[in-house]
Amino acid sequence: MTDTQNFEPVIIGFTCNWCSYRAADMAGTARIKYEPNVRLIRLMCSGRLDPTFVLKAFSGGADGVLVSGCHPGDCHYVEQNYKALRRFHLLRRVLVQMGIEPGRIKLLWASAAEGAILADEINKFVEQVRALGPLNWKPAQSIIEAQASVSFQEVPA
Amino acid sequence: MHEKEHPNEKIGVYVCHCGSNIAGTVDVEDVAKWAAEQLKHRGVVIARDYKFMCSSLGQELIEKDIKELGLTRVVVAACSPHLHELTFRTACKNAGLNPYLCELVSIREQCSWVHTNRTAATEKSKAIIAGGVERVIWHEPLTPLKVPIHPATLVVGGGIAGIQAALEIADAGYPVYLVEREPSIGGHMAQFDKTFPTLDCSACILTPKMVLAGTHPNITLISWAEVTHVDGYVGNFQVTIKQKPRYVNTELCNGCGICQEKCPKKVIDDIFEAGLGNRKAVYTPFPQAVPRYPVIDRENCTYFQKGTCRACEKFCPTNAIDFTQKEELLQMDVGQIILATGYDLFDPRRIPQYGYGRLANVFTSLEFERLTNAAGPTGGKIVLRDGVTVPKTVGIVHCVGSRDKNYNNYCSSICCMQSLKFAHLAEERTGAEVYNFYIDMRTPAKSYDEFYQRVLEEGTHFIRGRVASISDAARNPGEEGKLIIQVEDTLIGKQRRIPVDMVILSAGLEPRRDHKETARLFGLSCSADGWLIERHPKLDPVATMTEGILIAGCVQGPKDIPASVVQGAAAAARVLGKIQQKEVTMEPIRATVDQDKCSGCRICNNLCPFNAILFHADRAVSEVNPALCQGCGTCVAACPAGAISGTGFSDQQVLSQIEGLLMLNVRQLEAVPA
Amino acid sequence: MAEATSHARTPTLFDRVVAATPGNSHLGMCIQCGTCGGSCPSGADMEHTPRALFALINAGMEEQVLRSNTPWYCVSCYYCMVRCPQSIHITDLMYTLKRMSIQEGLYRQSTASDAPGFSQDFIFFVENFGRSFELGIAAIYNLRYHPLDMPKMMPMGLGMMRKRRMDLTPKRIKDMTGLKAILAKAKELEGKI
Amino acid sequence: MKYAYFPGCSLEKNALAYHNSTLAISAPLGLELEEIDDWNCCGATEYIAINRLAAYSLITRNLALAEKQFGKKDLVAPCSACFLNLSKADAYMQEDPPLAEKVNLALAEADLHYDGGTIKTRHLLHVLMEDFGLDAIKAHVTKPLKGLRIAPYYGCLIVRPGFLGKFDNAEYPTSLDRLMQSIGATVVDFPLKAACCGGHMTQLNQHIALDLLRVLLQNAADYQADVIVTLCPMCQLNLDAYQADVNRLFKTKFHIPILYFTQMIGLAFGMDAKTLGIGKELVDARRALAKIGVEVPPEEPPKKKRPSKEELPMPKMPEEG
Repeated sequence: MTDTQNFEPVIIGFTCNWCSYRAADMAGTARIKYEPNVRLIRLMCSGRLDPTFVLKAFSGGADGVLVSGCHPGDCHYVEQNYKALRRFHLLRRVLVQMGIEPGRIKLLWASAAEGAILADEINKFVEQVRALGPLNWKPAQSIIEAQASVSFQEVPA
Repeated sequence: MHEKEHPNEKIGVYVCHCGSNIAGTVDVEDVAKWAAEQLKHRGVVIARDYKFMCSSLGQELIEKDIKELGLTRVVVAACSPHLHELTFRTACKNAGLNPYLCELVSIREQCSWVHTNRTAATEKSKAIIAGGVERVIWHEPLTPLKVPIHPATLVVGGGIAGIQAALEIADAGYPVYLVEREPSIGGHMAQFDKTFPTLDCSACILTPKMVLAGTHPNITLISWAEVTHVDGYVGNFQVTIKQKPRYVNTELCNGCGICQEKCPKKVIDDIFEAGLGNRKAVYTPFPQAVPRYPVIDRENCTYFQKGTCRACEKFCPTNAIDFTQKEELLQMDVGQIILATGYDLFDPRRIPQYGYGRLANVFTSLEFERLTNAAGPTGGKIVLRDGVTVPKTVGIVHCVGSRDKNYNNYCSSICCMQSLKFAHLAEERTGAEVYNFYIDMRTPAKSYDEFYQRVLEEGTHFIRGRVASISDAARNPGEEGKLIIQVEDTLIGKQRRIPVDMVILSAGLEPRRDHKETARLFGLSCSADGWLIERHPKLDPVATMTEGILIAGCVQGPKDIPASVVQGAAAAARVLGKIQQKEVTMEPIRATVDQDKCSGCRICNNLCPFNAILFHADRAVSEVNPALCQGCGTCVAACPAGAISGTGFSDQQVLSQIEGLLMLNVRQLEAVPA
Repeated sequence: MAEATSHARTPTLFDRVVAATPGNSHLGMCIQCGTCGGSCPSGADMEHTPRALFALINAGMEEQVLRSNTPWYCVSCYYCMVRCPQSIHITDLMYTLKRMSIQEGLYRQSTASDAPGFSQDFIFFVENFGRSFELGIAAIYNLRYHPLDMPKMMPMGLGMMRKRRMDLTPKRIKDMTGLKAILAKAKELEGKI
Repeated sequence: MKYAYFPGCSLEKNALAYHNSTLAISAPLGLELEEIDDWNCCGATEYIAINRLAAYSLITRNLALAEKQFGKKDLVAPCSACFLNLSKADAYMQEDPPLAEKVNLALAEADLHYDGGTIKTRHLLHVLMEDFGLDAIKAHVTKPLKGLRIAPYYGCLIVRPGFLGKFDNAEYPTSLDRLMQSIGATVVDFPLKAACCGGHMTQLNQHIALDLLRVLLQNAADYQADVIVTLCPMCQLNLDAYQADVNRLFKTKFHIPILYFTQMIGLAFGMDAKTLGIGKELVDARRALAKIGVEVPPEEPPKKKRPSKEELPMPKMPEEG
């Protein structure tokens, strides 16, 4: 499965209940077509995204991870997407240490009205990951646990 | 760790065809069959597909299985949980299963509707279902939270929509705070003279409602004020309102108006008179203003600017003028909020070829409303900007700033009828030749098209063509001193130049200039055009994504008076329904701290925007107050000790769902051709 | 959008016009509002306004479209394009129609039958010298099409000569062979629209 | 500042005055213009009417030459038509890959290649306004054009459609107004400032063209302009060379000299008329220019009487704040 031509990446997408998940609903209602490679998980807020989820996805065989939430300032929980943003950058650095290309994870703000944008961004991301080829990342469960607990100490805001 | 090796749950999987909506792209039978076989080891004891799961028959199917097969978990693969989660939870409840042990996964919005490749869509559906199954294993029986609902309601915006909503609620016997940014309620409707299609006088039908709103025992009218902060959630909002200083003591003022007579300072009134008329520095925007107390406009008051004058103070018979008043912040608790902040008029200066601002006798629709208004700057005389000349020919331009990718892409929906009204008034009051320039005539509502017929009968000229330009550059003696409207008469396919004395631009409706701030303040989202988004465009047009906050009138999109009134009333009905229930049930999605695991590091404390997490210094542990917690889960994700768990979205639930989603990767790769 | 769809069916006039126009012309988006026809400086003298022409294109009425004087009266002022509420690239579409009408030879039946001649004369100099040449163009074109107007043109012409604002001989660029090769190749690649 | 320079065919002869005045004012401003070696005609509005690919190849050859000669650089074109064609070709070379590919195949015949977006074409006015600015220009003014009433004429192609982005309002531009004010001239309101001069219509259909010209001249006359200032050789040619024909056909008596904005700047810089190529216009500018430097009190704008008390106020315009 090395030739990127007929390689179909699998991407796990985390959406927030208030904006990006509804953007996905919107894309659906408007019948906007996009690549079938993304499988979405609904969280209440992008702030809920525990870095372990991302590691779990990669170790479980995902080739890319999409993290999405409300636009900065529009968070249903006031400001939690900023915390997601903060974590995202931290996380990306850790992933690089773990040998995962930064191109395999993407942060995307999408309001409930932006179904078209979401679809468009998903397509771009799928292409990006397809170009990177399969990941096949399989670290020992223990590493994930360890990494997860040490590297994500929040700096009290 | 988070893997029930041999789950002892009995899971039922139900795949919906949704007619052909899902079945058209997804092989639902295959999906059901696959779930039954491949997910057996995960506890799936039955998997069915059915035409319409949400139909009563579909629900009975589930209920029957729960009873007969003793299902302990249910996964429904159908549409978005935002549509039918409640339906299926209720079904479970009816069959004696805790409603929160049901998981609804979306294979319509997220699969059949957005993909074309049948194989790929089918495989993805399987993955989504696998994810749902893994997740549902970890569901816990929950009981919804109930919180008392505060009986008071905040209505923001005192236009016709807001007034209607406030009156409906007040009449039902519940308290309302009606907040208005301007000195008086009434909104745009107060500026109009006549209303289409019946042509009854705007003031005559509006002012009684205004007076009612101003005097109603259940309505607290707070004009010349703005909402600055909103806290809390449905049932219990805490709002902060900035009361701008009136510099008039409303206890003493009796609204006699002497101060306005005596004030020497004339100011162009950009708001109520649309820049066409003057007011004083101390003023009520119009005679029937509610409340009747004037305000002093600090920027233009001679006393505030130069320290002299004080004429108003001198002559006030009740000594109501009080230059020392300061801005006040009012705090109040309300259970629900209705937003009715209205619209702004499109600024035609943005279309230079229409000459507004350069050519004296090009007017906006709002300016013309004031011209025709008996209480307006010309006492209802339709005259050119010189204030005396009566126009002999009038051109009315539709779709100004609307239906145009360069400005607003949408149809402002009121302009056609408004323009027909203008045509009638201009013809009736000046006997002028009237030309209407339109792209499409849109008169869909009750007795609107009849009004069009009437105006046709009155002899108005209708030219189908979007006006290209308006100029004073004459090409022949006939055009000297006129405004020349250049247009293609598309019905004869010829370019025409029509000289007129007066042009009225039927400018479109736009979201308020500060709509973004408003959306943020109340935690709502705007469409790309800037209108607030309703919960469902057809089935829930006055509710929003945020429980307890409703919208009415033009803040939701362009609409005319009848539609605004309808929405005001509808929003009120929603509010009353909730108040009647005395308490609101809320999703039991909350975070809880495992006191034994908590190390007391306090990282979570600063993460909560609702200050729901308190720290017990004595025991050095944190605790979540379920009444304040909104369930975002940020603290859950942040806790280094994994001591905080979120009901409904626990680590196990999400991690297992990930596993499920990835279950048939390898197979999927082979199955799907690129 | 129409231009996006790929058709198995034989391309219609609409398809061909769209295909022969660079970029995305948005022709399919026309709502027949007439902003173009109203804005056009020479709209009054056009047999069809651009709007009408687009309707004819949709109706597949090739003859009428390519026989119309409209494209030839386009002065390339771009008013229509910037005012079009649907952002249709009207000016570029006019160029496309000119080309098609020349190819089909239908311009001859239009009231602007001599217009292409002017373009031809203009590019004669461009193709052979690499630079344009007002006097030459004006002279040849008018001799060919408006011999009787020549006297009327004279005062202006003489004025231009007196002020030394007209060349008597055209300038020629150095790498004429290169340019010729480029143009030859381009024409070969363009083939038939 | 250094720029690649594309004079265009007109500036070679009929608009030599534009060329000379441009170079003349460049020196003091420190605007260095380096001509593209062996550039060719942009095809005006004609070539595109005959063969699309040949036309775009013709235009793009210039961009390719510029890329070869200067690498990534801004290209200055004083002629609006050249400016439009060059920027349009550049835009489509980026927007329409199939077209770009074919154009490059053709260019390869002369070992040339162009990547869309490498050479940004800008009109001389853009460069003066954006890169130098009014203050820099003011600084060199020694002889402000006091009392001269100028009608600023933009024509079409510099403001429309803006293939590489809008520079000024497409319907009612103001940059040239501000530039002319900054060198001391009185700028009259000129509603038709961005209307069309007829372009090649003067050749194809005299009646249409002359009527457009008449309307323009009439509008300028109504606002009592001494001079119409242009920034395009085609506009200059039409308004200047055909003004006599307009007068003949419509029995009018227009006498409005048509000068290039660079010539006006040059005069304000204190340069002598000859170096700026003044005198090459067919409609004599002597009488109009006699006003400059002569102390004349600025006459009040045409028939703007005091507002009567019934008069309703005009809406505020943005610039008035």
